[in-house]
Amino acid sequence: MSKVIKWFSEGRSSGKYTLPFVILLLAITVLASGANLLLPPDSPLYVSTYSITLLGKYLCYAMLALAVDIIWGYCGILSLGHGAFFALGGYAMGMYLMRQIGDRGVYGHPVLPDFMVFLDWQELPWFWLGMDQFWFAMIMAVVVPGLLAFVFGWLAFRSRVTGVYLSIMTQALTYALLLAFFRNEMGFGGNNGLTDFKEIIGFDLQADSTRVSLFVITALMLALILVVSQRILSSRLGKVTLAVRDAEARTRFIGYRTERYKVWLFVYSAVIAGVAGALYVPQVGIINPGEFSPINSIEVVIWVAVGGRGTLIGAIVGALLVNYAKTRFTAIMPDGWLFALGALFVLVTLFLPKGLVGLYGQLKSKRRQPSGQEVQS
Amino acid sequence: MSALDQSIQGLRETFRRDQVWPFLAPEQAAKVDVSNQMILYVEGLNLSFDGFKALNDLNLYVKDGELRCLIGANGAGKTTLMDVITGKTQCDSGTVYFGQTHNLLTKDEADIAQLGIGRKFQKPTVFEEQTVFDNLELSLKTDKRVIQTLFARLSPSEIDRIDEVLKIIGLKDQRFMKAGALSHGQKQWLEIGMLLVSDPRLLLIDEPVAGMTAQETERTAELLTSLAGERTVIVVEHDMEFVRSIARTVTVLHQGSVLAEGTMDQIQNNKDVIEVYLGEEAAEA
Amino acid sequence: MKVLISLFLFLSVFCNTAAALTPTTQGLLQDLTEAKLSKMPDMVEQLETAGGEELLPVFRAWLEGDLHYTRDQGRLVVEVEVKGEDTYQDPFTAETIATLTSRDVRKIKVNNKLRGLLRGVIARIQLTSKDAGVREGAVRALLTELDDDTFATLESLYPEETNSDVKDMMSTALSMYIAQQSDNSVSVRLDAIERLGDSLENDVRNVLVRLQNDPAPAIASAAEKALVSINQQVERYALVDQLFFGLSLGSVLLLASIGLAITFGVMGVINMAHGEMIMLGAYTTYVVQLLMPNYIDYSIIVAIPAAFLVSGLMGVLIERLVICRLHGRPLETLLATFGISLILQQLVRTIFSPLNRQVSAPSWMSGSWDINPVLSLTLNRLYILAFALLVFIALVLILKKSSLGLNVRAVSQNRSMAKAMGVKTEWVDAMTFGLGSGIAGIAGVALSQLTNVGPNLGQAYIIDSFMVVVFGGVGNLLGTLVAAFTLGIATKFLEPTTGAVLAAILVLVFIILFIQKRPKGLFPQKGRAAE
Amino acid sequence: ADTIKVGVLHSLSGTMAISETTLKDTVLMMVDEQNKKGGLLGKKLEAVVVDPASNWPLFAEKARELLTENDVDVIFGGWTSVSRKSVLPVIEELNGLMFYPVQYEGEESSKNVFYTGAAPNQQAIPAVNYLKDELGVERWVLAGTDYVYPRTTNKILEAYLKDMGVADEDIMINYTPFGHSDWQSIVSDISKFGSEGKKTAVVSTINGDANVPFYKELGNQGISSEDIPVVAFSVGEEELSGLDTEPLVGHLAAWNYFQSVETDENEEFITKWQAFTKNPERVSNDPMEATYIGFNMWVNAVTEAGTTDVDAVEQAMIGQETPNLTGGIAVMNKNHHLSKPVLIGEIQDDGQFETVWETDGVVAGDAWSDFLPGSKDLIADWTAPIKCGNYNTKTKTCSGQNY
Amino acid sequence: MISINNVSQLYGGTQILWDLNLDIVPGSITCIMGRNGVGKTTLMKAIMGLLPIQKGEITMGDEALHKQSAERRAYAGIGYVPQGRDIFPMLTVEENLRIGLPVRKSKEIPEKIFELFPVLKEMLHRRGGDLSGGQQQQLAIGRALVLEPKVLILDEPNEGIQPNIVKQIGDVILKLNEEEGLTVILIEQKLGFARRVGKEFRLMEKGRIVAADKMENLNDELIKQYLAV
Ligand SMILES: Nc1ncnc2c1ncn2[C@@H]1O[C@H](COP(=O)(O)OP(=O)(O)OP(=O)(O)O)[C@@H](O)[C@H]1O
Ligand SMILES: Nc1ncnc2c1ncn2[C@@H]1O[C@H](COP(=O)(O)OP(=O)(O)OP(=O)(O)O)[C@@H](O)[C@H]1O
Ligand SMILES: NC(N)=O
Ligand SMILES: [Mg+2]
Ligand SMILES: [Mg+2]
Repeated sequence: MSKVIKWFSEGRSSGKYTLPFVILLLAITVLASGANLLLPPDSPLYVSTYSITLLGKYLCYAMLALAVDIIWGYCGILSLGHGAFFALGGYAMGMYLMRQIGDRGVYGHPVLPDFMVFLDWQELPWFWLGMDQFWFAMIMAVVVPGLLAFVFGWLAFRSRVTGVYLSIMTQALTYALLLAFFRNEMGFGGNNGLTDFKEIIGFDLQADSTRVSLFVITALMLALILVVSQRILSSRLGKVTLAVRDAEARTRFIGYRTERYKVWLFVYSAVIAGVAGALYVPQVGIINPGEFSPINSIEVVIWVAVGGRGTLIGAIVGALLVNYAKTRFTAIMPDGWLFALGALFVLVTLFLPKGLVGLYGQLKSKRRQPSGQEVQS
Repeated sequence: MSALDQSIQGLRETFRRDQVWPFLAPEQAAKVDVSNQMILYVEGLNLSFDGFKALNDLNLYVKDGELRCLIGANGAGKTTLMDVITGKTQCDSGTVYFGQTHNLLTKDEADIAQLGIGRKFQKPTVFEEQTVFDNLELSLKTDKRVIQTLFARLSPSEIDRIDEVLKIIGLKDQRFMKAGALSHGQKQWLEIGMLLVSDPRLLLIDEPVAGMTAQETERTAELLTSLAGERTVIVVEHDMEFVRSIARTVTVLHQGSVLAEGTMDQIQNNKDVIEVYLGEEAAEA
Repeated sequence: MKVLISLFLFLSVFCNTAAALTPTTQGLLQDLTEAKLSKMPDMVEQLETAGGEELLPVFRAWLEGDLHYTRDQGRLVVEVEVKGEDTYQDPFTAETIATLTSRDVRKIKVNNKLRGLLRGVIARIQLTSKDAGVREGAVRALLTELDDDTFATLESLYPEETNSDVKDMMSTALSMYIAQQSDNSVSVRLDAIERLGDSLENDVRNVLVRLQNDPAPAIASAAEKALVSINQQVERYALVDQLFFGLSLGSVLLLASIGLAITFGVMGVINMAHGEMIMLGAYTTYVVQLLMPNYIDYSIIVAIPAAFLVSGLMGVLIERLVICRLHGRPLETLLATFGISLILQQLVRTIFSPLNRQVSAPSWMSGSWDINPVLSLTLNRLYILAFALLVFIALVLILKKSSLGLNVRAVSQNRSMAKAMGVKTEWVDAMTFGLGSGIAGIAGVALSQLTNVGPNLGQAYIIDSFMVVVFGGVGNLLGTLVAAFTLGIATKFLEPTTGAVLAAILVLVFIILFIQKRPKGLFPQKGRAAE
Repeated sequence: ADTIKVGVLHSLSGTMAISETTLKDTVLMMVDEQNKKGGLLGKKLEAVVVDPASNWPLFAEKARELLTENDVDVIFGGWTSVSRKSVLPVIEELNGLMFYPVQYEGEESSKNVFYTGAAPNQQAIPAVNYLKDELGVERWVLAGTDYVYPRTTNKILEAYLKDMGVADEDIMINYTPFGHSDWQSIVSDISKFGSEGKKTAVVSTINGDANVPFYKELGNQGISSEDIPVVAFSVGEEELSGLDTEPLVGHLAAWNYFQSVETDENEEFITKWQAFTKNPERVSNDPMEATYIGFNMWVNAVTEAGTTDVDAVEQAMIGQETPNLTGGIAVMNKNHHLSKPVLIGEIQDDGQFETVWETDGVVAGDAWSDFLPGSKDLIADWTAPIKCGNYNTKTKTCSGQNY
Repeated sequence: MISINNVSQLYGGTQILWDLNLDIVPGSITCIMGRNGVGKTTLMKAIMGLLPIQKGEITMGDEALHKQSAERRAYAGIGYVPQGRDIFPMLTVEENLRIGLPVRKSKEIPEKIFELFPVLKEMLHRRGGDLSGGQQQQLAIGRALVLEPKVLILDEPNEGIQPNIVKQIGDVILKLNEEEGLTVILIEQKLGFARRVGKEFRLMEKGRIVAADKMENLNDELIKQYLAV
């Protein structure tokens, strides 16, 4: 234990913005939660449950973006299929929540979820067994994405699949899962997915207190993952990761088995995505195959790029900002918001090559000296 | 049927009790058996690319502690030979042994590097996005497994070692500069530095003085001479002056096989070598 | 009173124009204008017995849904489209009644049941047509409706028939009938079955299937034997069919991805707006059709260059405004082009509405090439297959024979060195991106013939396109070709056993596993530099 | 509030925008009309439009936004079943009111939702009866997109057909992915299946986007409506407007409304619609009528209840009667589903449907199918004393209510 | 021929060239020398237009080069052989050579190039990236010569070249200079070669030209001051 603490304390030097950021994040979480639970709804400072849930969702997305940034920004693995791990985590949670409904489904079946009853299934498929236990479901929420990432990564990285080939493979992976989960025979509720959840470990999902708790847990989880990730990436392993990103072959020649580094980082990232998915589902109330859609995964990559790739905080900021923009835009200009969002992406790419977080550094160096950039590559 | 047998056999292989799975096996720094004074055996190496023979029945033996110069015309196969030794390229036939026991052809790049074979590339390749210091830290001779790397900490002696090397390669002032911002010659030095900190048994050095000034060339020569003895060094270089200043044994490659081998004097007076490589003038000098 | 007057008027009109019609027929036709849909089948029969050949134009127009009657007089007229306008003609004299507009007439209803009946009637009338093709079609149409009367008619027509195809068809029909009559002697029936043995007609097969259960064992076994040989042939053709499906799916994939093979494969731009370039091409086809409503058959020919220009220019615009600022940042092109694709989608939604637009098929692309009763290749697919290959060849020629091909590769490999060698990199980039986009536009023209022309068109193809390019090996046009056809054929051969959904999944899994074996696609870039 | 807010929850972007934008416009038109008539309860109506972008979780989020941030009094929205399923918990939690205007698979009845589209027994079963009785169909192809609505509908139909003595080998079931665009082999399979001597028909539950390529392929392979008629449940005037219908004449659709039905109400509605959209060619379709009926019923119910309070309006809704656009009167039943007439139409070359058959009176929508073993015994009844969306008539229990 | 006035250049925040002045004598071979990292390559890239300069001007004859794009400069008659060769790796040797043809509006690769570097003819259909380092260097020079430039910039052309070819390259440079009056700018570290080939020398330190003279006058003192480590 003390070893672990020591290890963490050493990492503080790098990532100097992490701690302030975590403090800010937790402060906002506490304030928002308090404003929701303690203030009367007509108070001007009241934060509605809608906002809390929305924030909770954004934080899950931020966690997913973080996962993508870890492998893309730091290790150069562009995954266009991270939504798959997110969705798998989500399904694990969804299955648990589904089982919690028990005999309160519309058909009143003691064991089978509604969609199985009405498709005339006779018994619970084997992969649903144990999902009524919270701990088991949570283990599955990290093990399944992790295992898939391990198998996929083991195959791909060992065969030295890289670059766009890898990206397109991840896309194929999530696309195949999308199609598979659409199939009703798969036993995951087909296109409708899993929904109509009632409670989580005994707490009513519709209660404000439960929602606030979920939000707070998400924030804590995000903070924890951020700190751990920051520490990992500032260790020597982080340096190896960057080395792999920039010159993988060279890294091998100094004795690192780069494929193992990549596999484990990929698994770590997938597990984070799985956790994000598991936290996402009870807050939005539904999980369905749409989450596997390749376009969703591409969007995550875009959040990261908007925020600033290669900085963990950038990924979080990007996810929060783009999603906030989406929420605002869709409400303000339902017919034209895609113009605004599209333009945002184009403009960020053109004028903020290092993303929003990079803007800070850009302004700083601007002030110092006008730069002469190299024309070539 | 035989497919079934095979798979059963394969399964048995997989679960043999006297062996551990490769990913569980401890990666100890293996001992190099040099009881015969030889550290590198290259025999009958052949390699062709789309019909072009880059290596042609090549044989090469290098003694432990030797400083061997490898010269030869552009395209003779020197870099390719290093590629094969370091596991970058698979050869068509032949054997490469490191010491008596390590068959390098069955190993991959990381394995070979961990055995203690270090390499400097013809075109300097460093980790451009990281500082000079980090480049060196990554190259340290350490346990390179994932978990160990995660919890690795720089020991004072390692820091000293890095400082020492920084001094040798003249990049003390650039230690926290990104390697990508170094000039060509500085990158050459950094790469040499990365080799030095990794403390290898066998150094394969491809054209170290390309783009260096005369004085730097001299310094490099000194450095390499001092390394030999304890370590084995194979240097590829076209700068004859430099070769002459360090060489004890010189091997000349031509069209993928050894054309001549001997002392610098012997080589310089070898007709064939003069014809295909040195040219009249250089031989005179 | 009014009724009487109109009846009088009606009759007088009829007397003028169609004196040949008997009063019964005229009466029936008059009733037709007031009949309920449910009564109409009876009337068809009555009309057939009463009228016959002279009613053919009426039957035909009815079948096509073109038969109308005037609201005021109840006079029968046929709707004909002349230069995009509906005009009305007298069914018997074909003279145009200029005063009538669509407001003055009502349609005589027709439904599926009636269509079936009308087809039979027309076929029977057409048995004596002068056109051999028509006669053959008529006999074929009667195969399912053989009864004593038709048999007798066919039997009497058979000896006089001169055209061998028609004669064969008649013989098939007669044999079918004979074989089924259990009161015929077994040997006569066996002969008939023998004659049926090499026919691929569906109806023949159905008859034979039924005859397998015939009480006469000789008949049953003969039928079985005949069926076996027929089925063997059918299966062979089914394979050809499947191959064709695979090739044509492949050609669609090829068209969709070939533009991307340039913008992504050669230039290295991760072009998420590629699908929208296809979409623009499809919308261009639509607009061209709107602009030349009377020349639908030719509009598609015009649409090809038009779509190339529209998408190509859009590509040049995108390149000049956005991509050119992202050199050396390939991953960022993903972000920017994704933004552009959102904008373009919303743009067509705003301009053309979110609804699908209607693009009609030119008549020369409709229908199919019937090789035999079990093998027919749809013409539009054939054209698209040929078109895809043509586009491919043209592209290869452009890239191989013009300096553009060499320059673009040089630029993508080392931009600044290419500049130093005097290559006008900006121009090359713009042209290449324009070319890739233009080709995507052309693909849109082809796809408009197969699928929805709507704002989501591009999204439907973007993933497949990337998959094809990567599977084939980035930067290798031939790879794209092979990959497209491989995936097309694989899908189509899987589909019958697994269903479409599982086939799609299996193909994806196959690609994933294949890439493990060949991490750089089917045709990898070789050499030191590719590592 | 000085206005009554009407939430509009239809996708304006993404894959479903094709279908749903029309419904958004319909609601806007109805709101306009109502305001011209002086509003409701003396207040103006105000439409609040959001875009859930064909993203299902976003439907839930936007529903919450409408109910808690915008305080809307009613929501008109949804198209796909999954969007409705996603919204459902939110609507129930916040006790909102929603009108869902699309034909769907049934097996649901929520206190907070009124289903103005058709249930399977108002579309699928009558269509099959028509094919069997009028066209003498003996073999059946059940082709659908692979999701819940087609799966359920086909399950019901399969059970129904087997009850009627149709043999297993005379039923072919085929599912395709969303947006499937390569129909060559399936259409060719159907054509083979249909050429084996028995009259064959296709019952299509193929989803919107996949229909155009499907029908184009039918046309190209020359499968005419006399050979193998296709009856579709998701193809309306709007879908046909993206198609050249010449080769499709005679194929069928079953709906509760066709634009071509000639009644005064319909004519007026279409005129207004075309004026509203400033497009004289604009077509109308069944979900629009469902929206129209739902809206009018809501207006009446609010008027009757004198408030927009959800519980009051909900009770006032039951028993509401509103004229259909196709004639006759639609009635809101205790199970929150409508009684409506069922029409079967044939596609014409102008992209319209010609009604070839209709039920004598209206058919009451069934929340729970009589042909599924799990739901045979369930009924929905939102009046006292049952007040339950899934009341088991055997065990006399009500399960799974969230309130 | 080429004159450079007060040119400054920065990478990001760090200035590399400082108000640099340099005159290239027409028809001469000017050898630019200096330690690693003093900015020689940077200067050449600036002349070629591959790096933007912050201020100053570069002229050739009366053309203001600094206002033109790199490709215009190629048309104006500058040939560039970069340090590190920068061969187009996936193009064949032939294609590498063909790239420059449009500049001279010709269709065929001048035979002269194969006379100078016979190995290129042998390797004509192999990918440029597959060649050995030395072969690539020859290709790079050949490629620049296709442009038939008036000024040829050679950035350490002998790096990694076998001795007899180094000699040969020297001969080629001299020959082109003498027979065709080609102006050559040569960056070279090896004194021997520089002395043999160069006619003028310029010494660089920290982004400035610190000494300029005829090659004969390059003495040990200068060497010690500016080239020794
Ligand atoms: N991947 C490859 N594909 C094709 N040919 C190759 C490949 N790698 C090397 N070659 C060829 O093999 C030959 C030997 O190349 P190598 O780089 O080993 O020469 P070298 O002796 O190092 O020359 P130099 O002194 O110029 O560096 C060359 O002709 C080269 O073209
Ligand atoms: N891309 C870059 N970004 C930042 N700094 C750079 C970059 N390239 C070069 N430099 C810096 O500019 C300085 C000059 O580099 P340059 O390559 O011009 O040196 P050089 O004189 O050619 O040296 P060498 O003899 O080693 O080739 C070096 O100190 C280097 O660190
Ligand atoms: N409810 C439907 N059609 O999805
Ligand atoms: Mg070499
Ligand atoms: Mg340099």
